Amino acid sequence: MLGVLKGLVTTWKTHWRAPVTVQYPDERLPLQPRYMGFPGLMWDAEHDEPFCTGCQVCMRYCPTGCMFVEMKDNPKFATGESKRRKIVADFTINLSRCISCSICVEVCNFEAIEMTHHHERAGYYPDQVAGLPTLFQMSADHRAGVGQKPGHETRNLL
Amino acid sequence: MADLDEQSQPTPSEPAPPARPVPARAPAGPPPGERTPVKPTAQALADHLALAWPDVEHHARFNFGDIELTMPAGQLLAAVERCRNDPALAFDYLMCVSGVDYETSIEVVYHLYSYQHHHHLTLKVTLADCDRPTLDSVTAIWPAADWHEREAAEMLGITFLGHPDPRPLLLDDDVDEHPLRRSHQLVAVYADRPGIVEEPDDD
Amino acid sequence: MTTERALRTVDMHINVGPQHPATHGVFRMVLEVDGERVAGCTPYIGYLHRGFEKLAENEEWQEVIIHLDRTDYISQFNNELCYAMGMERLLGVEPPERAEYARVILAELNRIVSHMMFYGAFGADVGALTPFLYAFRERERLQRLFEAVSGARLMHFYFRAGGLKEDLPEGFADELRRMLPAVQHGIDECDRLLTQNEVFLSRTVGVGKLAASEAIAYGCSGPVLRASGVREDVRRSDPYSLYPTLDFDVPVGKNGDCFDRYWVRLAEMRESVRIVQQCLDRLPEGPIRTPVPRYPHFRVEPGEIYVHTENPRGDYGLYLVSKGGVQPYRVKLRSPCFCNLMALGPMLRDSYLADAVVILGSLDIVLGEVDR
Amino acid sequence: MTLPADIDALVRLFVVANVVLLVVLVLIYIERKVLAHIQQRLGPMRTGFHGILQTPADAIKLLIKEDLTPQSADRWVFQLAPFLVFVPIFMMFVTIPFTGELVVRNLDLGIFYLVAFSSLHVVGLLMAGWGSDNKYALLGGVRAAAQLISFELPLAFAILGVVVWSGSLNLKEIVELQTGIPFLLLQPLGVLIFLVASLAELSRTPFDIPTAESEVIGGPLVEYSGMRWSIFMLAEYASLFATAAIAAAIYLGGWEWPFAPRAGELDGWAARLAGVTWFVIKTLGLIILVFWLRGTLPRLRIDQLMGFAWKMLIPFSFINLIITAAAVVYGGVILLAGWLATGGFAYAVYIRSRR
Repeated sequence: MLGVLKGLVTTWKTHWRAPVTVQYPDERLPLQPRYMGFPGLMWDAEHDEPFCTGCQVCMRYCPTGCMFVEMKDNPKFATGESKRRKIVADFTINLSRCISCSICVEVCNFEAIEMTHHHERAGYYPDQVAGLPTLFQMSADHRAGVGQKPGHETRNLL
Repeated sequence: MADLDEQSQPTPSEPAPPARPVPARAPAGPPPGERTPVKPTAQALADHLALAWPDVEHHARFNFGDIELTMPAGQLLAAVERCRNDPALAFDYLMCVSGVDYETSIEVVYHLYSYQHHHHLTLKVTLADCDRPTLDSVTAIWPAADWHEREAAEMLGITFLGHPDPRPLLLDDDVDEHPLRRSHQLVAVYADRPGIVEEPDDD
Repeated sequence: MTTERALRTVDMHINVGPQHPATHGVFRMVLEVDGERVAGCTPYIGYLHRGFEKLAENEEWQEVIIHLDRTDYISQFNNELCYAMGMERLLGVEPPERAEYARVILAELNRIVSHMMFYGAFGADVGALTPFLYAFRERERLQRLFEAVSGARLMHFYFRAGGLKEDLPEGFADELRRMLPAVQHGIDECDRLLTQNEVFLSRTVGVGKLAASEAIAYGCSGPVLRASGVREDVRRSDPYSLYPTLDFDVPVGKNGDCFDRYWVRLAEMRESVRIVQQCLDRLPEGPIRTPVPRYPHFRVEPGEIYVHTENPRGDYGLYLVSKGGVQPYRVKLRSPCFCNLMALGPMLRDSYLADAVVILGSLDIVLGEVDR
Repeated sequence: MTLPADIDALVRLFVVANVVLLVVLVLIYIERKVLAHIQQRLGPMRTGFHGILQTPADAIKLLIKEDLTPQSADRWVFQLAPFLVFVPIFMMFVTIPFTGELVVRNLDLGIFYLVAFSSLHVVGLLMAGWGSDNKYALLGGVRAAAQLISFELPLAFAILGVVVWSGSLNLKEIVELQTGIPFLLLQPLGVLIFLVASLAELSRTPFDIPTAESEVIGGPLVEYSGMRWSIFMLAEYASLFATAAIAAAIYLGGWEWPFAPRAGELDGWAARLAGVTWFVIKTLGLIILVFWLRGTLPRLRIDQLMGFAWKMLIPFSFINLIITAAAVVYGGVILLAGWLATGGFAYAVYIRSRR
């Protein structure tokens, strides 16, 4: 009976402690600065265009094949506004497939993609695909919320 | 992924990736496994094997400090029985059975360990016949080989003679391919591009 | 004669899993029961088979780490450590000292997390509700620390050939120093709740006995083997990383029953706390990565290696074959649960149906690793 | 104002039936909250203030859910089973006294009646297990039959101790005998055996073997859904309430102890209110004890459980009965031996668990 009593005392004591759970959608536990959610594309404010040139290296390395990237000639290069000869034409990430592994961030040569804190993208469709505007917006939101510098040290380490 | 690389080569106009210093490679010489100093237990084991195994046809070498024996398939049962029962060897723990498809041949690798003498041994068997690789089962000596052999059988198509329960283990019963053969190609995952569904969301 | 025929009974086959609350994932076994007594057991695995070994052959050396996270998805740092060590030995590089310490700290914390998971699930298997929640409360502390370190709570992708992905976050050591007493206290509380409980004892003591000889024959490793009384730990018998310099004990059971397997894991958590404490005291400053070539140039010389580490579940081994390319030629995972699970049949002999659940729980399988 | 006897009984039954339904809803809420706080969780929080409407919402959900019957089930047996579980348990409330007056009918053979009805619902569980045509349900049903029948004996013998000491089977008289000392102090071994045996009768942790989640996934209930499932739940919590009320009456002095209204101090509604309050507090305390045990203990195995019933509880309940009988004949001091026997019981449990 002694062990049972010991257990009862333990549960009795914890009963008076504050609960450790939170009411999820109303209340959230803070994310750590390095948290890796889904990837987003960064915006080069200086040239008013994305950093991404559409080189497809992330697409090739993506282990789940959830990315699709297309490249086009940069119209701003012709006018001399930008040094990027090529620019991303289309960039889609199937967020239902993305496993937030950060390989795309680490292989990117242009530091154009980053892991944002967005992670609540559960949806009703099996193919929840984010296109360019969403990806830019995700990155912008992330930047506004956390203020990580573009040159975060995690990139290019694979 | 190598073949995919060629399909999706970046267009030539892509800016070259910034050059990064590539650290010097390790100096050329013997393969990395033989550069590691030999463990004392492995040296003792090698001495014993040289004395006691003249009748088993084998080729020995040191790999990462441990001894590794390569032998033809016919010698396997005699060798493993001796490994298990010779008191100086006493390999009671079969750590791993791996099959490797080298395209021209198939190799089955046994990693052994002795709780008594604390030494490791790697046994390798090369099967030349890639179409119908056949090997004796070691389950009678080490029950631990049971699932390992079933797995190798379905993944690489090796037939283990005398295995008590040769059903497929991980794959469905009706899979007739051997996925871990080098000739088995993975389907390119992004062959079909999904349509864009921009979800109406708040961000 | 007639009465004999009339009273003849037929053993009933019960399909347990893959969607049974006690099978810890998608394990399935068909139990042959005579009333409540188990007469036979046929395990079926493969419901979570993802072909990790084939995927690894099609990916770059370092990318494979993400798949290793997903094999034993409760002790990711330990898996990564094993693979990173394999790559380093093939490359002939050594990680810097700080990286070594960080790896050992994280791997040992991961051991605590993993054993906590065991504690909770085992509690649920013997029918107690609360241990699961206590265990997750304790896990959560460390999971948040892991999130701060690697950016992910589970799939870390943090250890690389030659070191770490990035340095430990600022204030990591202080935070962990503050946290360790709480972790210790949490372990003690879990201990108090269950270990001396008469109901728990009567459910576990003497149940599912596995003799040392049988455990060795079936290739069991880790706590399952040690509970049977074999003092065998890869950290001691084939030392790697910093373990030769660290002071810790290897807890060993006597009877090889479910209680011993539980007790060994509980004791290992305490040892892990000790190891982390020692590493924290010595954690040096300095670089965290020995330079190795970056991704398009990362090549490993031809060779092959079998590398194994002591994971929370046992002897986690990787057989890596390189042909000098950017991709591994063959990766074979020797998964400890896979081998421990082979001993399930002999352990279930002459047990009760309720024991079958407890025995399976005491093996602490992770189906991601069994099926790969 | 007095109603005719038949009408009066019907009105009382109606009131009791509704009170039981309401109490079940409250009990489920309390259980969820108690368990949650034991586990440092919040429990239901969203429906109403601190989730207070969660159980009514769940009840409505269950009522409007589809009532499924497996195709291969034994239809009549399957569909009738929940009612055969619920009705006997509900019948127990006929004679459970909330105060001396708040009772449907105070029977002279009240305890006999209660013990008789508390053992009937095993038929329903066995029918549910058989009728479902599911191996898990069958195992659960058979487990339930074995367990409930075995634990009837120690339960009845533990209550017999009280009956022998008080010399009555009438619950009201038993309660009124406890104005000074509750039987809790006179029958410690009886209380312990009663608690353990009634936990087993109720299939609550650590004896929730028939419905063990991790072994037989709900046992007899595995194929039930919607309405019929909720009747099982209703029966479970109603019997918990009934058992706690009986325990409060026969061991804790019901509405009398410790502040029995002296003659003339309180009368009429005030006395009744005080009585009901005492009764509810005691019952609730016992129920929370059951929930607390559920939050702490693992589950026994069926053979250990049967061994416990036949080798531990029944012999010790005989000892209790003998001690009580001796006390009736030779004087109340002998009841102190009950405390010694309780110590012996605890020690025997300790020894058994370490074998």
